[in-house]
Order: sequence, then C-alpha cells, then structure tokens
Amino acid sequence: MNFDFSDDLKLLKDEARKFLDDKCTSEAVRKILESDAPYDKALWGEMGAMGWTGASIPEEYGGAGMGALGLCVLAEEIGRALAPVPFSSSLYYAAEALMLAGSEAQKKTWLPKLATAEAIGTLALAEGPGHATVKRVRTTFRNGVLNGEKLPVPDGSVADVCIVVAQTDRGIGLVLADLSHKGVSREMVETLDESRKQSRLVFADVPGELLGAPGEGERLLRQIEERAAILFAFEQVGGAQRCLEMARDYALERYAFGRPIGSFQAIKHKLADMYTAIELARSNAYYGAWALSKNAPQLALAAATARVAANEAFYHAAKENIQVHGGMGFTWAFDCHLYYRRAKVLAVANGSTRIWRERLVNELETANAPA
Amino acid sequence: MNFDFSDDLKLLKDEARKFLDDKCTSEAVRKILESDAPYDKALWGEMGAMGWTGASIPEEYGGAGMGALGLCVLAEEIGRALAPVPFSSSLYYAAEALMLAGSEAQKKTWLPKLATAEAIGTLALAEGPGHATVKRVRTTFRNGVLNGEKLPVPDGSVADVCIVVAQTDRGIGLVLADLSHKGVSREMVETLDESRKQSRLVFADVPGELLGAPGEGERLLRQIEERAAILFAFEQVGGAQRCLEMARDYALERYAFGRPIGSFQAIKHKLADMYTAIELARSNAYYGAWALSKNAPQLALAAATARVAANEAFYHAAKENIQVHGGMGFTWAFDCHLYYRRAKVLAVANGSTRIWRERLVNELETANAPA
Amino acid sequence: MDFEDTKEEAEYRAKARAFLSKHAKPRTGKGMLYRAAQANEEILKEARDWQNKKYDAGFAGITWPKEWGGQGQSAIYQVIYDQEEAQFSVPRGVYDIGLGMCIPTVCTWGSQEVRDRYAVTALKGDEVWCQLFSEPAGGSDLAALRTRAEKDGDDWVINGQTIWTSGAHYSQFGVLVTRSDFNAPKHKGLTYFFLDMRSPGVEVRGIKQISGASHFNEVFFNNVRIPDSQRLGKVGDGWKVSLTTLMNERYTIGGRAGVDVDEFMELARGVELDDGPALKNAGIREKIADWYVASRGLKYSHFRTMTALSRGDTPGPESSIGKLVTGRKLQDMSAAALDIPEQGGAITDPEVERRWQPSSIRR
Amino acid sequence: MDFEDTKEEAEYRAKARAFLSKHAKPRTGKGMLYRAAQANEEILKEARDWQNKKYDAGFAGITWPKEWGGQGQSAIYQVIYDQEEAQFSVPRGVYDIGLGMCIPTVCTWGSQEVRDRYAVTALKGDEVWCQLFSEPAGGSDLAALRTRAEKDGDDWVINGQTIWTSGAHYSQFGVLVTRSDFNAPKHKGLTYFFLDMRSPGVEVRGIKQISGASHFNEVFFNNVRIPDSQRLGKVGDGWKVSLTTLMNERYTIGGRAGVDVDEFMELARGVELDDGPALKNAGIREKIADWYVASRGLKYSHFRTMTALSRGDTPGPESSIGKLVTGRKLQDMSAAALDIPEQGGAITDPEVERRWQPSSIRR
Repeated sequence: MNFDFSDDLKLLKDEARKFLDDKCTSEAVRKILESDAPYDKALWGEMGAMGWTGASIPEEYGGAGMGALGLCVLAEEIGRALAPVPFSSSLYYAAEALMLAGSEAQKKTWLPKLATAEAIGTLALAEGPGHATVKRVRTTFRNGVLNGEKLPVPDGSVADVCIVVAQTDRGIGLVLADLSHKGVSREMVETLDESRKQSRLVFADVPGELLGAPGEGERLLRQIEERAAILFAFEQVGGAQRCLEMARDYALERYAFGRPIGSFQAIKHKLADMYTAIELARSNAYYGAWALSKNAPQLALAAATARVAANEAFYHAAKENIQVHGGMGFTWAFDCHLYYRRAKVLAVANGSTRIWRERLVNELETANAPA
Repeated sequence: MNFDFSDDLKLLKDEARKFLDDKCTSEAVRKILESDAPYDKALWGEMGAMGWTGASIPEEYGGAGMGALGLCVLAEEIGRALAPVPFSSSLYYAAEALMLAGSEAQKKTWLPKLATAEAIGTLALAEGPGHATVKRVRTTFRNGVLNGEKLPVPDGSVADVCIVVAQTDRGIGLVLADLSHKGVSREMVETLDESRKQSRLVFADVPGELLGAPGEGERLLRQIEERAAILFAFEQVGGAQRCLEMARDYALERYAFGRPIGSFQAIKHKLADMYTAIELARSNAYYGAWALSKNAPQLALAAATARVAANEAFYHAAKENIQVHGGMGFTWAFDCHLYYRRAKVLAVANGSTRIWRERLVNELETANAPA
Repeated sequence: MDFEDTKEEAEYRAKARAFLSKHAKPRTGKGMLYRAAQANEEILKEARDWQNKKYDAGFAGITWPKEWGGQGQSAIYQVIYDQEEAQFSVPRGVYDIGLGMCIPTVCTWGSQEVRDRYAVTALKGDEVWCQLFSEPAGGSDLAALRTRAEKDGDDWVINGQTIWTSGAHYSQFGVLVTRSDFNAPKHKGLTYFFLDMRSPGVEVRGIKQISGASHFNEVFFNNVRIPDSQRLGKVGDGWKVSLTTLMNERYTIGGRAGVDVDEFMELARGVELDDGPALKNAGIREKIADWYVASRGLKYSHFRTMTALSRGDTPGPESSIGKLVTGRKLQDMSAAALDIPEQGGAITDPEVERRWQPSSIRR
Repeated sequence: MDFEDTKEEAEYRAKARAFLSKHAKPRTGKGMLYRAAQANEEILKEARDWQNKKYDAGFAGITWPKEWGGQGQSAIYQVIYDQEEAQFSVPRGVYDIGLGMCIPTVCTWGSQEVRDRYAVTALKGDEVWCQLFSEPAGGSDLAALRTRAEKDGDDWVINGQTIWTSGAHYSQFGVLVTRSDFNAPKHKGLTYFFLDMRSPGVEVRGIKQISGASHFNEVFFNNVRIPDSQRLGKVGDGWKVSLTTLMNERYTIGGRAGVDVDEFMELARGVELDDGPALKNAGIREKIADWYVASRGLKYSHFRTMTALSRGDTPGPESSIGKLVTGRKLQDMSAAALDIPEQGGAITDPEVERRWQPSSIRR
C-alpha cells in the first residue's frame, strides 16, 4: 500500500510546474482569453516536444508510456496554470477513447499524431442545452456518413479528429471522423471561459468509422466519461490549489483596520474551508487515479466520487478566492476571474455535479443492495 | 398598509412574555421533560383562565374573538418559553378544524370547552414513519365507527377530542371522535422532546362524526395543515429568537484567550446568520398571519413559505446556540438542548421542510404557469 | 396587521399604475438583465427622460420633505410606487446613489440655499451625483481614509484617490470625505464636502469588471479646489456627516433583488434533464423553494422597515440583512443557472442563446 | 500509487482477519451505534478482554517502538488492521485516549523504568488512562490553565479542576498539565505530570450530556500529592510536553467516522415518501452523494497521512480535517435521518423503533 505518486512522477510534476510558471503566465492565458486565437500554439508545440501529450500513450504508438498516472500529475499542473491548450479534448477524450476501443488501424493512424501534438482530437456529444442523454442525440451515423449538429464542442474549431456521438441502426455509436472533410463546417461560439474555446460543428454527409463494435457505444461513452472525470479532477484540484494560494497571499499582504486581513477569523476560516474541500477532492482524485491506472472494478464509483468532489472544491475555492480579494476580486485586472470561469466551465464540461451525484448513488445502490 | 401587529396585540404579547417568564421557567419545562407528567396542568389552567386558549375562538363559542392574529402573538411567546402544554394540538388543530368545517352542533359541543381549556383536542394523522399521504392512511371510518392505529399523536394521552384522519367510502375523511369511549386505548411513547408528549392511539369500533361534507376530507386536511403551519411558524420564531438571545448572552459573558468570545468574528458571524434566518422567518410568518386572518387566496403559498422559513430558522438557531456554548452546549444542565429538541420535533410536527418546499413550488407553478 | 391598501393608498396605487402604463412598457419575464448594461449616452438619456417624467408626475422624492422639493409623504407610498414600478421595464440605477444617499446628506447638513440649488435638479435627473468614500488602502475601514484636504484662503485643496465610485464617469457632482487633520485621532479630523466633478484636477478612470463592463471608477484628486461653501458640517465633523450618508445607504441597497425566482423557473422549465424538465427535479425544486423563501422574507422585512419609518420609528437591524441575503442568493442562483444546461451552460453566445431557452438570468 | 497490498501486507491482512474472525463477530449494518452506550462494568470488562486478546496476538501497539513493548511496525500495518477490524463488531473507544495520547507522551518523556512499568499494562488494557487538560475557564486556551502545583518535599501538591475529561470515572491513571509558576509568562511556568486517579483528594463527577449518558467528567484536585518522580519533562516545560500529547491527538481523533452513509441508505430505503422510498428522492440522493464524497475523501486523506508517517515524514495539515468534516457530516446526517420519517421521526421509543425500520443511525 502506498497512497502517493512515485518519485519519478513527482519529479515530472515539479518540472511541469517550473515549465508552466515560466511559459504559461496569466499574461499568456489572457492572450488567448482576450483574442480569437483558438489556443496557445507555441505552448502546445512544446508540450508535444516534451512528450506530455504522449504521457499516457503506449510507446508502440509513439507515446511515453507513463500510463494514466503520468497524465494525472500533468493534468494537475495544467489545471493550476489554466494552460490554454487542447490537452483535455485531445488526451482525456480522443486518446483515451482510441486506447479504450480503437481498432489497431485506428490507433496506428491517430495515436502517434496525438502523442506528438501533431494532431488534436476531441469529443462531440452535446447538441444544445440540457443533459445530452443518449436518447436525446439527434446526430445520425448511417451508411457510413455523419449528419447533424454538435454544440458546444471543446476545441472543435482546431480539432483534426473527432469522436462523434451519433445514433446508429444499433443504438448509440462513437464515430471517429476526420474533420478535414469538406462536409464539416465549424464556427467558434462565445463562452464563459474564452481561454478554453468552444465551437459549433455541423456534419453534412461526413464519412466516419465506428469505434468499437456496433451497439457498444453507450457503454463506451460511459467509460470515457468516467476516465475523463478523473483526469479533469486533477485539473480542478490544481486550479483550486492555486486559488487557495492566491487567497492566502492576498490575505497576508492586504491590510485593513491596521491588520493583515488574514488575521481576521472570517478570512482564516474561509481559507480553512477552502483547504478542507481541496484536500477531500485531492484524496478522492488519488483514489480515482489508482482505479484508472489499474482499470479497477471500483472505477465507476471512484470516478463519480472524484468528479463530485473536484467540481465542488474548484467552484468553492474560485468563489471564495474572489471573496477574500474583496472588491479587487471582481476586477478584470486581477486573475481571480480566470479561475472562476474555468471552474464553472469545467463543472459542466463532463457532466454536472447533479449528474455525477446521481451516478454515484446508483453505484452505491448496486453495491449496497440489501441481501 | 401596515406590516405590524396592533398595539393591543403587542400589549397582549408583552403580558404573555411577563407571565411565562414567571410561570414557565426552564425548571417548569424540565419538570415535564424529566417526568411522565403529560403536561403542566397548572399552567394550562391559567392559560384557560386568562382566555389564551380561546384567543382565536369567536365570542359566541366562549372565546375571546381576537382572531388568528391573537393566536399568532401568543404562539410566539409559547414557543419562546417552550411551554409544556397542549396549546398547538388543541388550538392549531382541533379548534381551527372545528371553526373551518364543524357543524353548528359540533362547534357548540366542543369550542367552548376548548376555549376555556376544560377540554383538550388534537389531530391524529400519522400511522408510523414516513409521509402520511392520504393514500397511505389505513385507519377506517365505516358504519359510523373508527378502527385502526395512529402513531404518533401529539398530546394523544390527554386529549378529550380528536380529529382522526381515516379512509371512508368517499375517500379521506376527518372524523371527530370523543376519546373517552372505551374503544380507545392509548399509551405514551418515548420521544425526542419529552416536554411535548406523544402517544399511540388504537381505535376499536370507536364512534365518530364526519367533519365537513363527505369527500371533503383531503381538501380540509390541507387547509388545516396550512393554518397550523403559520401558527407553528410563530412558535418556532419565538423559540429561535430565544436561542439567539441565549447565544448572545453567553458570547458576552464567556471569556477565552482573555476576551469575551463574542468579540471573535467566528462567533459574531454565527450570531449575524442566526439573526438573519430569524428575521426572514419572522417576516414570512407575519405575511402568513395576515393571509390567515384574511383567509386570503395567498394562504397556501404564504403558509408554505412561512413553514419552510421557520423550520430552517429554528433548527439553525438551536444548533448554532449549542455551538456558541461550546462544550456547555451539550450538557444536560444547560437549556440549549431543550430548544434543540423542540426545534427538531416541530420541524416534523406538521410536515417536514421537504414536503413544504414541494408544496411551495407547486403553488408557484400554478401561479407562474406559462401563458 | 394589514397587507391591503387603505382607501388613500389604493387611490395612490391607481394613480401610479396609470402613470406607469401611460409612459412605460410592462416588464416581461425576460426584461430584467442580471448584468446591467454598461451605461452609455443613450441609456443615460433614457434614464434622465424617465426621471423627468417621474418628477413632473410627482413620483420623485415621494418621502422627501417639501423643503427639499419632495412630496413629503409617508414611506408606505414609496413602497406602493416601487411595487407598481417593479412591474414595468424602466431605466434603473443611475439615480439611486444620488437621490438615495448624496442629496439627503446635502439637504440634512446644507443650508436652504444649497437645498434649493441642488435638490430639485437632482430629483429631476438633470444632475447625477456620486459618492466618493472608499479608498484603495481603506477598504471597509472608512475612518482610515487618507485623502487630504488643506485650507487655502476660502478654498480647500484636495489630494488623494478614491475607488469603487459608481457612476463617477457620468456624474456632475459628488460627495467626498477627506482628512483635514492628520494629527487628530482616526474618527476625528475628517471633513465632508460636495464638489463639482468637472473641477480641474479631478480624473476619473473606469475599473473593468469581470463582466467586461465598468460600473465603478477610480477617482484621482490632484490639487482640486473646493470652495469652503461646499463643506457639509463643521470642520472635523466629517465622520458624523458621513453617517447620514451610510444610514441612508442601508435602506437603498438590497431593496432591488434584480433577477429572481420566476426567471430561474422559466429557465428550469425550458431545460430538459434525463428525467424531464429541470423544473421537475426534486433537488432543483428544493433550491427554488429556498430562494423564494429568502426573497419573500426580504421583501416582507422591507415592508416592516417601511412601516417603522412611516411611523417615525428608526428601523432595527432587519433593514441591513438585504445585502447578505441577496448576495448569496444571486450567486447560488446564477451558478445553478449555469449548471442546469450542462455543457451548453458554458455558452454565452447571444446568437446561440437566442435559439435556445431565453434565460435572462444567465446574462 | 498503489492501493493494493504488497505480499507482506497481504499476509499481515490475512493474519489480522484470521484473528478477528476467530475472536469477534462480523459487523452488521445495524451494529454501529451512533450514541455510544454508557460505559458500565460489563462494557469495560468486554473492552479489557478484547484488548488483552489483541495484545496477545500482537495487534496492540502495532506502530509503537519495541522499547515501549510495541510491535515496531510501519503505520501501514495499523491501517490494514484498522480496515479489517472495522468489519467486525468489537469494543471500541475505552483505550483510544490512553494508547493514542497519554502513553506516547509518558514513553517519550519518561525513563525506561517508567515505560516498563506503564506501557505494557496499558497496552494489555489492564490500566486505563485519561487526559486531564481542559479547565472550566480555559476552554480551548490550554496555556491559560490555572490548576496549581506546589512543590512540597519530594511531592507536588495539586489544587484545581479540569472538565471534559473522558473516561476519568473508569481510569486508573491520568496525565495532567499544571501551573507551577504563576509569575512566569502564560506558556512558561507549566509542569506536566501523570498521576494515580485513586490518589486521595481526586474527585470525579460525571457530566450528564444531552443524550442522557455521561462520557465526560469534571475532576477536582484537592491537595492531591504527586511524587516528583511522576513529573514528565523539566519543571516549566509543561507546554512543550503537552504538545507531544496534542500532536498525537491529531492522528487519533476523527479517524473513526462512526455511523455512515450505508446506515443512512438503509434508513432511506425503508421509509416511504409520497413518491416512493426516500432513497429514490433526488434531493435525498444528492445529500447521500455528498456525504459519501466527504467520508471517502477523509478515508483516503487518512491513507495519505499514514503513507507519510510510514515513510517517516511528518504529515501536513490534511491530518487535521477529520474533526471538521466528520462533525458537520454527522450533524447533517442525523438531522436528515430525523426529518425523513416525518412525524414518526420524533419517536425514539425503542419498542416502537423495533417494529419500524431498524435504523441505528437514529439511536
């Protein structure tokens, strides 16, 4: 038993922290937030060069073969830095899906490109507001072509390959589509967090291939969401931790009534509550990481637990960070809102807390069903 | 427009406060709490003599004819003093039900006795744990007699007359039963708040009369619950207010780290939050009192609003009062637990917060239904 | 205890409603925007025209004494007018601070000449006022303020800075607390003025907020001259005078809840969850109930405050809970409004939102 | 990152499970009582017998050094044993304070003779220890304590009072912080002792709690004599010594969550609401999910702490969140458990409860 990451991975984490502190300052994040640039190309390129994008991809497909745990530690640092790159879309979704269910040919075609950041991947599920249940998907995949509209699609304007959730003759299917096809039209849409762009994608007779066997789509989608939930949880813990540090630093440097505001219990207790929420989320994320790395039977429950904890912790930390900063907290100039935006958007990026609470209790019910 | 009680009623309230401060000390409450005595007979007698028990009952039936508002101000003081008397069972339930739907004969028989505290009334609805929905009531009223078991029945061991919710051939009926009949067997049951005793009642061929017309029972029950919700809200506001005062006084007299604990923000903010919850509850109760006194069309919504606010405020205040008292708060010697018990029991005495939230939103939906 | 109108009140309500229906559009559920639009020339013009109309019809300064140019009526009539106005979509916010806080202070402490010069023009909306209180270093610690006032002949020379000054960029006048004696203890040595915001040496810089809009400003005072005739209260009495402003603030802020439960229900009715519309989800219904309870409790507490005021009593602390309750409620409500549409909740594209459930609460 | 056992750990777990299955009954969902029963002769005897068995089997003092009579194993083995023991219904609580806080302090600061005399008898459960720290006036301000220690020959004479002393009524020994110098500054002038609770002048009075039980006591010291040989640390070093006790407290308290989500689900499954079992209500399900997340987060945080300890690192503040999280969760859970059965929730009659849903959570 050992509830901590290996020294190698801790080393990787430290290097990632140093690199991002240097290359992914809040100025860099604001460059994307305040422009139409879809993401930070230079940063993305370097992540590819350093092998981050291939962290969890096996060496035979051009990856670093560090497994899920490697991806987890990087996710935490990327979340901490709010890195404006398609890391989650390309790796938590596209790469994980391919590794989970892709054919040898599909893996050979795409994984090496994703591993080196030559290509960007994403997942297209939502079709407007509301819970994108499989029965509500209207996009179709029939006779080998996709038709329909997906909105929002994270990093959809720059993705090369997309896993499209569509109706097939055998229920829901996950369809691998090359977005360079002329039948694909896309446009960016305004979003709450412009450092993580979202798009509308329209498919008109776009050719695609099924991922996995016919009829498997629904199960696969659930598994992909579970794996992504754990990886996002690390991003969220990283972001939340940064919020706590910002709040602590401000509380120590800002004076009111002749004292640092950090000496007031109201502030102290806010910080303690932030810390508590983050530690609970971190510990649940660790357990999720283990379940993910071992593909353990507890994965579904661990994912739901990690997801709910991380959603709540990041939102709580981002919100309280603004409160601790007082008036400065809601100015554009301070960075608080960058984290608040990211917290709110990540909280719906892979299913809201409400959905995952329900999934969690469902798992408990099957586990605790009375004899 | 005038959102306050009349000077006469304020005077009555002050007198009630003085009387109860003198006659209903926490020692008096503990006498009942720690014994099998069903209620404080002396206190109850004086309340009858002073006309409190007849406050809302018209003069023609031996009451004081002060209307619902009179009952509201007394309820607040009774809640504040935790008076161990069957005030709510006898007046919020039995008397209100009779005034609402009783025949002239029924009113003439019982209201004068209830008004003078000669007789005690109550309502028997629950039949064990869970939401006592009309469809789950198993007690029957057929061929003029009641059969079944009711548990818990507040003040059931001492009530002379009971309104029993039972299944009839025409759906739910409210049945007026004289509990002196030999077919009634009753026993007290242990409850969380022994200053407000509860009992099990078993009915074996007990004769009764229908209250109101056949088939009206369900509607009547809902109306009785609404009226009681507002009256209980005043009791709860009274109790909550007392908790706030206890907490404030202790915070000023108790020293830690060389300062009164009331000078610490953690305590100050607790008190502020208690105060806020109580004021919201008080204002909602006021609106309820108005709706009740005018039998206004807003009564159902006003009752749900007052009930939810009062349930939350009293529980919050009673719980935080314990917290402010620190270790002393959970000793038997301090009075904090008397209020905590009452808060928890009143919160389920007339339908839990969950039920009333649902009733509230139902009212809003019918109100705001889209054109 | 009577929530119904007396004969006089009913007549007044009818008058108000008649005025409003004649000059304003009824408020649609979608009308109230959570994120108030950035004030621009056009919006200011609309606000001014509307305030003019209110003044001419006798619905401005309802509770103000006649000597200030008000209607000298009891607070209840203000409540009645506000209730009616709430049902119409009219310009809001531009005059709240000036009429709610600044002018009452100016009139309480200023001479009749001062009242005559400033009260009515403000009431008509011809002049906008702002409140120059918070300083960068001070935060909520008003008495720690450091903006310096030095006597020079018949003038005072002001140097310093304030922050969080709402509407300073479109205000003609402002009220200002300064430190005129740095040797006196914290709460002494303050002096209170009003000044022309166009005075030389006044520089106003907008503060860009999270929303992208700028409702607040930093205001810099660089050797700004204020004639001694614009001093309110004695030299050194600034703290006492500013309490007048702050007392009035309690009743002004938090009264308007902005977006509320009905807008949220409208959103929840339109969004489909796995098991039907969000409005039918028990968890979401619990939230709706609690928000409704909070906003009603606040509304009725406000009524209690107004009842006290209309009797000449000083309201208790219940008049201060507004900010506490409304702030939390709005945070939770907008957060939930963002969560319920799932992935779509992150989209703020007006183009897209137009095609979806119109949900003013999320703007 | 590995939540699975190494070969050695798996063997140890098997040994522990074998021991437990041989000597204890498996825990049923209904086994864990929220309100621990009042300790009486019988319960104490059971606890002692059990502790004896644990000692003989080598499952007492797992992480204690050999010189203390412990097993000298890494913290992970304690985790493994605790995990296994949690699945059985065994006597709990009587020895937590003595073995978790008192004896570690006694062994850290006492001589080898002292260790030999007290550690093993405590480990066997033959002697119970209590911690005499809180004073009526002091509350959480330990350094303000006023219990007086005066040197008299080879003894110290103690006068004063402590409160909230768990298990003092059945303890043979206790650790005590006193003020030996009233002129020294607050944190100086304290001296730390251990004493025989049967010494003349020690009076123990139970404190009746809300629940009716008495787990805590007031302890009065009236000219109690303690030999200087029972002093721990130097005269005046009491504060430093007591920190040893308090550091150990962090790891002891909050580890055992008591009643938890499964008991609550059991209750919710059995109670019928208007629309089916409470367990199917979306609002209640949200609560269950959040409580589960909290208790799992705590459990895994505890694992992280143990990992740090087993590496010889000092755990961070994450080892202190237990009380915070568990306290709130238990309050909310029991409050909800009382609300869900509606009117019936107020009934605590065991006779009645037996006929209803058995719900340990509500006892």
